[in-house]
Amino acid sequence: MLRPPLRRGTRNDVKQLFQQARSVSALSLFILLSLFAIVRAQAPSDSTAQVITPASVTGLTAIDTDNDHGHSITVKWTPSTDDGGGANTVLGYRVMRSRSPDGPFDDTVGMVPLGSTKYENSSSIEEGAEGFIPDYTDFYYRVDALTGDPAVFSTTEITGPVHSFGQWFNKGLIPVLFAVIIFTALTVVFVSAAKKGKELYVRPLAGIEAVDDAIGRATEMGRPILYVFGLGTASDIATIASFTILSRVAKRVAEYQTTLIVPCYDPIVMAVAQDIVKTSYMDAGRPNDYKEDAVHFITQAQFAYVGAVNGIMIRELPATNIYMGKFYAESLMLAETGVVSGSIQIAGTDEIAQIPFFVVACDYTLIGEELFAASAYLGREPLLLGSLKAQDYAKAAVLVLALFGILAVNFAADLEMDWLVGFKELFKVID
Amino acid sequence: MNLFERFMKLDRRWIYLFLMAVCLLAYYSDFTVPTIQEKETGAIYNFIDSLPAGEVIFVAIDYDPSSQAELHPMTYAIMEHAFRKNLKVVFTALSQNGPGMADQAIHDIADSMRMEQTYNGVTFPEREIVNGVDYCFLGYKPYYALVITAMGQDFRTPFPSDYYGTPLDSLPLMKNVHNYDDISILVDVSSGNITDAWISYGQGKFDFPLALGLTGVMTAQYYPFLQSGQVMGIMGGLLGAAQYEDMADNPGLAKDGMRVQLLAHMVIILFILIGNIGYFAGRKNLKKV
Amino acid sequence: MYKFAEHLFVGVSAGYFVIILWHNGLVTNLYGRLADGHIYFLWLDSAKWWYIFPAILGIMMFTRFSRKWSWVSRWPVALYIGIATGLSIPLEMANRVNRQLYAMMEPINWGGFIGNGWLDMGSGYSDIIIFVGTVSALIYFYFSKAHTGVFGSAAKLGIWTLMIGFGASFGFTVMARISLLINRIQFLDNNWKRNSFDFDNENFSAGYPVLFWLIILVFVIYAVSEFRKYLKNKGSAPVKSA
Amino acid sequence: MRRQLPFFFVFLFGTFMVIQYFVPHEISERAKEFLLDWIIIIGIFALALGIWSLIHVSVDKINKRKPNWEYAFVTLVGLVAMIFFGFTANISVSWWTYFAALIVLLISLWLLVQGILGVGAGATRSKEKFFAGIGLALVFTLIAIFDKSWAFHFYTPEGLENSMFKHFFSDIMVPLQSTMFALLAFFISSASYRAFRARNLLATLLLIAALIVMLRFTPGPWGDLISKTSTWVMNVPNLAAQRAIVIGIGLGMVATALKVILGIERGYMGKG
Repeated sequence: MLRPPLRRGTRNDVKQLFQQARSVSALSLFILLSLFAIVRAQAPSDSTAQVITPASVTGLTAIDTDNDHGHSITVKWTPSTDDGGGANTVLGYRVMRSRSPDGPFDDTVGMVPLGSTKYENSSSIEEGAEGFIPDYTDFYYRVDALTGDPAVFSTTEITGPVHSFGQWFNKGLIPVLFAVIIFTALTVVFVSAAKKGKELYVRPLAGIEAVDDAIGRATEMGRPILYVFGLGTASDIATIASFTILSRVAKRVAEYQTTLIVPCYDPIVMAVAQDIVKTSYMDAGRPNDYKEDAVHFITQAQFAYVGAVNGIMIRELPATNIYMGKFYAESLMLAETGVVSGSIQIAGTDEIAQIPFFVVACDYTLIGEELFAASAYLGREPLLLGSLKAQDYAKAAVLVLALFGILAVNFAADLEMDWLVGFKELFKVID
Repeated sequence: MNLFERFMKLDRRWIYLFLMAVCLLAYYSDFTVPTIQEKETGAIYNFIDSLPAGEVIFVAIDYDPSSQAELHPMTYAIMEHAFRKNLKVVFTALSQNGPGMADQAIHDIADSMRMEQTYNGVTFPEREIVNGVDYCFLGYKPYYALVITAMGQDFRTPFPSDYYGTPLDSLPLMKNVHNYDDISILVDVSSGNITDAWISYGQGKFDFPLALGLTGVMTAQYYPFLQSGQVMGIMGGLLGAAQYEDMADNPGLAKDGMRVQLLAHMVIILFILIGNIGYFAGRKNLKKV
Repeated sequence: MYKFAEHLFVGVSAGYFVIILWHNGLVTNLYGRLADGHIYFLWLDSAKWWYIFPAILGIMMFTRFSRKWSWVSRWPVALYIGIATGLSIPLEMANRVNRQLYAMMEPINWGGFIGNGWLDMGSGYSDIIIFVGTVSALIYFYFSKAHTGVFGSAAKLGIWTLMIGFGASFGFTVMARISLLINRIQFLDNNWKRNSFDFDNENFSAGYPVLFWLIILVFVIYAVSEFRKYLKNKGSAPVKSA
Repeated sequence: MRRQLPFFFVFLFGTFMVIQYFVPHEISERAKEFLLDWIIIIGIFALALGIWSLIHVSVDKINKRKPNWEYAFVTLVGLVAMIFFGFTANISVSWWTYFAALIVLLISLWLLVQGILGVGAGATRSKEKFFAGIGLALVFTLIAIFDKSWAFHFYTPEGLENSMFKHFFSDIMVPLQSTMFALLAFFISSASYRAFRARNLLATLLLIAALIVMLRFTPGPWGDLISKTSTWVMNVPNLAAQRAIVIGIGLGMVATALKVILGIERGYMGKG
């Protein structure tokens, strides 16, 4: 699970790659077409005597693609009768476009294999990008049914005019909108209930309770505490949850006057962590004990970072290692080295592939969601506990809906409850 | 201090050293790992093995260097088996970086064919495999779905000439080979979704025997096609390749890898067992006290 | 020597990312957008003048060095976190909750309930095990309810499912990790053959093998020294007898 | 005001991004792109803070002669050399100018950093060091401006093609990286040796599942059975476990993000 080394550049790279791919594919399309033509030229002449043009495509329509940013038109059709049946000669379809109904239709926008019934002619929103489709500009489309012989194809009636435009709401995301609204409402309700002083029960979590003991242990042994954020940046929610945990830990550390070491992978995480630790020391009334170098940056290369943190572990022999945040392949390296240096280890991550390694190698592991609950547990503030309650109710909703859904999917048709058959589709998210 | 307790306190560096030594030993040594022979791989081997000399098989090399470690051994095993049986091979590379892979494979196999070898008790003399006579590399074209359907009409439609620029008609091998009807089996060695196109556009429309060579992770997804009969055999990951090499009695890359894998796994399992025995023995001692 | 490699690695990689981010990030994403080939006064009349805002925000980060103005450096951090959290709410809801919920509602294969042979994953009972396992594992994650009674046994089933899953994926990863080792051995093997002795090879470069073998040497020496240290400690430390 | 404004920003931009997700229109697309550029640019500026921190820690180590202080030099040299090569074009003719330039740069930077850090610590002659550093850096810059062979390239990526830059990358970073990655095989073996003990029911389940999956490599009459079982374990109980964790994490993430946007959770600003 090597993390891609450069996250920040990727979006541009992808865009570039995409553009390259477009030009490459346009070029190869041209080559393919000319190859068809060459073969055609080389073909023995007797075959031309019995040219059978395939049945043409019917029911051609072109409309603006729904739920998008515009610059896209969807062409739909009913396949030719010779597609997989009849004379069985159709190999694929070619979508042609023109600015005017009289043609010329020389703009091949796409080719799709047999059996296809639609094609989405879309472009990026950048003007000047390859194949850019301006919004509110009329286009006309034609679809050709192709055979193995490039000169033998049948064309359709022309459809159009059609123009593309952007929408203001993506209907495919309605389930997500509902989920977000309901969850926000739940959170607000329980948080305000908690504000009014309603007692909320939370079950104990071993990993959280270990944090306090671990800090005490470090104080007794006179050894430092190592807090690792992993490879997350400040834009990962796991890291943001980890910030809150650090603020609780740092406060205790400041009270007990233990040393805290926080090696960072991301500079913004470092900046935020410095603020947190500084404030915690100030709140504990010991601003002079705060050392800026306690929270320091190492490097943004995965294995160099791991090497450096392992070096710290071996040299400083921390009493406790706390790993909270996003971890990749380095999880096991850190945890195993921590065992060598004889530390108590507490870990929590939302990276599913790495949870098994922490479970195996660490003393306590916060599995997935428990990491996000940890800040509320450590703070014991009613406001934060209120949102835990909201999380639980959301889980209950998921369970009930899933149970209902699986019953509907399996039995609604047999029980002739037609209104239930489509229940599952209510939850479908379409991008 | 009894033996178990000593094991319980074993320093991890001994484990590392032991594992490294075992891996190196396995890599450089020459023993063979017996593999179980699953029927999914056996079906492919038996089919190719039963073909008479001169028949044509088709190998689609649809993977990139990133999955080379798992899939290269399959290509090598099948192609070498085919050449030793005097079968002809036509192959394509429909993934973008596939041609490099195919090129490398054919060079290595040609080298290996220059040596006399004995497989399953039969000695094959050394011979030179010739482009255009023993094999034909069609090359790469984009739009794999279209290419696959077009090849159903004639291989010449998408590939008028081969990868090296020679027109197909001038190649002796391709004289009588026009489309899927003229090949005995198609083996798709793939790491991506091109497999789906071979199943639906290729096998689904033109109905030829289709065998798959897949990466370990993908294998489970394609078992339904095996049950429905669309696919006649599947090789899954390094394990599948090793099984094929075993059946062909031609230990190669996969068996090399398997030796290390097997011994490393054995070492780890052994350590786990020792750890547990030590743990239980220690607990028993505690109870006595 | 391990320390040497470790520190060198840190320095070189940090410098590497400075350069990469400068050339591929700052120049393309900021300078490239502002400067479209002309020189402007403070770029305020540039074609994309609004890109001056993130630049100002970036510079705000440096107010951390001043005691008086350090509160300003919280603004860019606040924006950063605001954008990141806002982005993730609907995205995670869609990908992790809605889609998984949709995937849970699968028809059960009643026809092939027993399945085909030993432990068939397409069988009906497997479908039921998946569903029950997911539900009970979700119940395990309940925070505001004590794990007692029926609820407790469901949670217990949940943690069992989780543990089996963890064990399986651990076991599966062993193969991938050993493959890495094999790759490494093969690579070293080939390099040894190709780069150390094959001076006629056109790819041979004088600098490469030296540096490369230096690094290998570092690791070997480290391993040996650690072993010596270990053996020494073993002799000196009092061995407890049973 | 000073304390409240950041939280208002978080709320404002957070809410905007949530709404943006549901609006596919071109304008919202462009706004998102612009805001994501902000994140990138802020991150790059912040890297300077990170590098400053790295230098600060290293120099501090050397000044105070902490254990292993010698190695801090290695880090600093690696860092400066890499940055230097990354901004200079490939000058294959005169290698010695390279190293001369690098050494001058190192010394001037060293004096500068010592000068700056020394002022705070009250060390002697820190001012002299500081000015000497500035002087050297000035000389260096002047030569760099007027001598073409030392030319810097800040706005064109010629430095990425610099052969020393490439060598450092491919001969130090890449091999170290892959060696570290390969070491995982050892870590996984020792972890399984130490941790897979049948201590209780949960540990036993973990152990058995891992053993079954690992045993699929071993040949024998049980091979077929084991390989089927391991496929089943991977695709049935493992799938259930993963799905539950994914849903849990999703809800946890959304809850945390909501708390941040609504200002309930303020730990990330040092208040908690």
